[in-house]
Amino acid sequence: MAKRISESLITKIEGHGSLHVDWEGRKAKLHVVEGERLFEGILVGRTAEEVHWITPRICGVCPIAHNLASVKAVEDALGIIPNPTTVLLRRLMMTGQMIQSHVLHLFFLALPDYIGLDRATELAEKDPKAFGRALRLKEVSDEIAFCIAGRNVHPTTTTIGGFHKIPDKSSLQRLLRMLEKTSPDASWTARLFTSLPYPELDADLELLSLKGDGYSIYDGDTISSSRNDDTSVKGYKEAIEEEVREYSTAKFGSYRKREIMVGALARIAINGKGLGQKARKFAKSLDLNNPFHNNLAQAIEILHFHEEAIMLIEKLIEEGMDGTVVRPSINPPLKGIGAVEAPRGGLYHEVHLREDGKVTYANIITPTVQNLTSIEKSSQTLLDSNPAASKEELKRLMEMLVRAYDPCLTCSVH
Amino acid sequence: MKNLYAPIRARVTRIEELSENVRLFRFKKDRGRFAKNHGGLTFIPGQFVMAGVWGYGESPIGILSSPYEDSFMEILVRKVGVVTNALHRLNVGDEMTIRGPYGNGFPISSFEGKDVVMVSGGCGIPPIAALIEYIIQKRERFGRVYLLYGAATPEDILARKRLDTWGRHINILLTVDHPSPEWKGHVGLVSEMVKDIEINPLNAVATMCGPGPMMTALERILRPLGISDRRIYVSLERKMQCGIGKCQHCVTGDSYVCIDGPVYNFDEIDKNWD
Amino acid sequence: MQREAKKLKVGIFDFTDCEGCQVKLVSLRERLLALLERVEIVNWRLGQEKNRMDRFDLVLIEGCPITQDEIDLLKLLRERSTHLIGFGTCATMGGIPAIMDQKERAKWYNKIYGPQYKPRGIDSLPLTSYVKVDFLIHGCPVDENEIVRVMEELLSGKKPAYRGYSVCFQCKLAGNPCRLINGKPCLGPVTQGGCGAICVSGGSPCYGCFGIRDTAQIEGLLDILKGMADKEEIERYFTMFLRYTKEYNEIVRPFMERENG
Amino acid sequence: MIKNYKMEPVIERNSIPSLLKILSSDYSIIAPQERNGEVVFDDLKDPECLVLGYKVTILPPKKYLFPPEEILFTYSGKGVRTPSITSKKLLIFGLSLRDLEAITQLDEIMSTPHPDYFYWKRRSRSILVGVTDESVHAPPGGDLILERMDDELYRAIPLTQAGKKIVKGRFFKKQDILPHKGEGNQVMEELRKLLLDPETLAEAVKWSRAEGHPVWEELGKRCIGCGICTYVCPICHCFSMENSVSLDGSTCTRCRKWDACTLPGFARIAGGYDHHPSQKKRYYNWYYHKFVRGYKEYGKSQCVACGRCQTYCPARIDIEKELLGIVKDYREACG
Repeated sequence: MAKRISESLITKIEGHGSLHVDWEGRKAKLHVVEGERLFEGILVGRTAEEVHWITPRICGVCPIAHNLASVKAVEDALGIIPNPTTVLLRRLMMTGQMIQSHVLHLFFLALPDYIGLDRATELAEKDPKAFGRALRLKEVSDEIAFCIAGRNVHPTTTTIGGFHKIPDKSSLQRLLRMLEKTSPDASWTARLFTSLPYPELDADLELLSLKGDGYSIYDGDTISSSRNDDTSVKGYKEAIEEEVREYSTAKFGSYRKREIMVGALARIAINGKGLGQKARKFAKSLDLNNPFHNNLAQAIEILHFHEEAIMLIEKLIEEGMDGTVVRPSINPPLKGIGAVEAPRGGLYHEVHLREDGKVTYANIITPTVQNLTSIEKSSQTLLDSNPAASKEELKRLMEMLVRAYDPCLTCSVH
Repeated sequence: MKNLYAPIRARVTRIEELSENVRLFRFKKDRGRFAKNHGGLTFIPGQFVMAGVWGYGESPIGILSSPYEDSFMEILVRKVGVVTNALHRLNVGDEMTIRGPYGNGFPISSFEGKDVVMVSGGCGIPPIAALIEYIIQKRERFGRVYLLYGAATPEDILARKRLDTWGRHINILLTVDHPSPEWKGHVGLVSEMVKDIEINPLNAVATMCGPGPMMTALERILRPLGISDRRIYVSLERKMQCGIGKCQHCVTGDSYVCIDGPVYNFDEIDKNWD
Repeated sequence: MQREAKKLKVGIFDFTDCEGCQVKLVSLRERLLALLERVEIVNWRLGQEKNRMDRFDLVLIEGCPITQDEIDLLKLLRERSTHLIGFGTCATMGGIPAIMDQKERAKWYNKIYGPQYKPRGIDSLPLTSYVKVDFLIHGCPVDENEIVRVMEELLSGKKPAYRGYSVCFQCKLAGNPCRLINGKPCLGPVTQGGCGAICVSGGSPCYGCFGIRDTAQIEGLLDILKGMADKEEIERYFTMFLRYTKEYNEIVRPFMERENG
Repeated sequence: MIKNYKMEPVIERNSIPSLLKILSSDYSIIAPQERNGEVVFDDLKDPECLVLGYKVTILPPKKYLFPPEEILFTYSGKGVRTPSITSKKLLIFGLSLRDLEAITQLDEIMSTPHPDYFYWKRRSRSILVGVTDESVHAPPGGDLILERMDDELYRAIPLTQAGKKIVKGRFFKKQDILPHKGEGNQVMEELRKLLLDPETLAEAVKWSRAEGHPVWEELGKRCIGCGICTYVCPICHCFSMENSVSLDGSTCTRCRKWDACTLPGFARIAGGYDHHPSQKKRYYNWYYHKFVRGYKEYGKSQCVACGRCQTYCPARIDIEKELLGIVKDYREACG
């Protein structure tokens, strides 16, 4: 019992799951064993203002994404269009979120696989300089979150229609200096991950991402597929289906009944033209059919969002800030959808409210739910395309593959 | 101006395990001896030191050794909190920290020429022990001197070896609640030994130390002996942080136990609201 | 100074939760490396590949033991560890999942997963519902400085201490306008300090994630809250994190019942 | 003290920011400014942000002389190190008369029975400049007080050499002025009157407890023990020590931190016995210190009627109202 679960869990991923391989029949299944928290139930009966307080607790690795998806959903339901300062600050929060999450995943969870270490902290002994760079990037992204969101994990400053509190100019200037100092670290990360030996795998991926203007992660309004099959965010629920499987507490998602991959690789595939100048150079080396390259895509995104953060802060300082909180409109629709690109891909929150502001219905679709089907499929491809490899080697490769997707099982069982 | 909150280094030179929870620590200053006052004493019996361990804090603890001794001091440490636990982990040779001595101590010069009755129980012995050492040195200046000492079991009687020495100079009345088979002395409450005391109540002083219940012994021992509240001295225990009358933790009524105490006339504390 | 000659054997485990407290642990950065110098992490699923299940001097548990497997593992860890410490509000008080009790959970399994689904989760209760826990590091999420403080105390052989002061201490230092004075509910006065009043500083309410402090004057606070919020709202505040505390059951609930009738 | 029709130094209100700008080359300037709708003392980065004529700040300026947290020493195997306090000299600007009076009291408290090293290290490197709308009869303390004459003009009352030196600067000129009838600070005027007779206050507070006055039972219930009244009090000065061994085991630190006597555990000794086991006892102790023990020690109440504890108490306990009630009942019973 207890022994079983602790021994077979995949290490260095967020949440609890294990790969079950039927070696005879050569079939791979991903068992998610995370306990159900039933957030969609927790939210019902709570107030509109509590939604974005509760949902970040779905995931401590991408709390800002959940926070903003909720805020956007409630604002949509209340007919609120936030002011430009709010949007810039939220986009800045999202850049911090992306760097935080990617740095954690790349350096602490994924990198040891590629350089033959057990744990990231071994790197601290072997190459303290490199590790120092990772820590500095972690620090700067945490500082963005502290400064704009009020805390590095679970925001405190955001509210419906704007911010409880916006940062002052001097703290933005401080952030800017920190970002400028860490620019070389961001470029170094992209170079490092370009140089890693990724296993070959042609998984014939369909990639899916939100699309808007530029490299849109906060305000994309179209769900866009690499197979040219787009949907408006309004139709997210019809397009993305969730299926309950008896071996998993997480549902398995699909897009128009097809397995799709979401996340950094998909974003670059769909929105690559919007990448910052420095990041764009690295994007050429991506293999869009190899899920292992998701790690490289994440490293490229670190560089992109680092650049973007600087641009956003400069804009905020230049244009001045307006801390006004926008109030609900008269006769709002009371039903709203909020979609953002979380670090692991498209995240959808839907909320229905009563007149008095209480939640009557909530629906949440997380990126990892969408990826689970693809992870199983890619694992199967890996199994099928390596008939000669040993069990141990296959197991190692498959765990690495799961990790490359950066699954957040915690999110998936919300 | 000095940083009065920074302690000095001291070194543990001896540890005696007196019971499961109580240890005697002897320590010396890292450099030099303890300074003597003009009366030739390193402290006044009844005074305490803030004893501690770097990083763990300090506690007010009464000094047990003789006030004439300047090469070391001794304290009894009962294991109750973070600091005393840290002290109990020390070994001979380890460093500890000291501030003080602090507090008023007994008004020893006013004790001269009088009969002295000292009542103590359990761990309340340290200030009394120092007082006894002081009295013994100047034995001729005092009248009849009694120590009434009660403990739960014979094993709980602290400083037994010193009791033998003291017994040659003063009257010692021992009692235990739960005797061992070898115990030949008195069994029962301290108050039951009152009948063995002969003093002139109009020219006597008394001291009381020890756990709370000992205080109720006042009614049964010292009052029956006829000693007035004004001449009964009590040592109080309070939470202390600074030891020098600033932090406010040790206040009782209008006074600071760390500077105005720990020794009070009984009638003084009787009036305090807390 | 006292140093432990032997490195403490530490296990870090997570049950059902958001893992944000482990993220906080990683956010210690250089301080995490300093900590790792003093301890040997023998089991940390999120942080390393090679993990052992032998005896632990210290086990940190993040998350709420919702499934039977987690409850069993918790009991096993209790047997194998000298100090077992709850890490974050899910572990110490049930956390956000504890907003719903077992009965409500049953209803939502059906709505979310459908009638065919066989739930793994049993109930969202704090660790203390199943085993004796030596210390609770509260917080949703835990605070970096508090992690360091408790670790320093443990490493130096102290029994870690809870903060005696309320959230109000750091809230005043931060220069925040008092929510209660401005007619907005706040659990700061009855909540253990140490969080830096970070939520109130950001403009959010304090829902008490750092746990009820020692000898909190809860009835006094309820009297104040009564003047600014209806029963349902007060209930919502106390059930965000504190539903399974003794104080909620022994003081808040009876107070509400008295108010009703 | 103030003679009529005398040439006196004055400064125009508009010149004050420029004065502060000049002074900032010698001092770190602390002054009242607005933050989140509250007025707080903070580093004055931009003299234009200075707020004058404010009612009260959340935290009193004591935080600059007696910080909420402060390291008393660090110890490494090599020895004890007391942190040095050698930062730029501090100029606290815009203090109310009551805050000046409170610092005068703190000076006395921090000198008795021993001078407090840390307080005095900071205090001796600081200059206090009061600014007031009230007429200044007996200056309560500080180095310089600026008394508002009208919307444009402040009269300068230098009290020390340091104050005189500032007044010599180019922003001050000499001018005939009429005696000013200040508006007075309306905060806690009644309590202010009570404080003139600290002996009666002391007797009344003592009496109220001895006679079992119901006020303590009631306040013991209302007080939520958050500690705010003591943090915002310009004279309260309780503290605790926190001792720690660093994460890497190399250094030990003792830190002193503001404490509050209304918090549980304040009088609890190791082993668990609590000398103030109820909120009623703890809350009474707060009054007892301010109005009884304080009076016995220094001949005055440890209160300047600044109004902070009343303004910032979440339970809305009004110390002025409570004391007026106690004194009234005391006078009726004993008068």
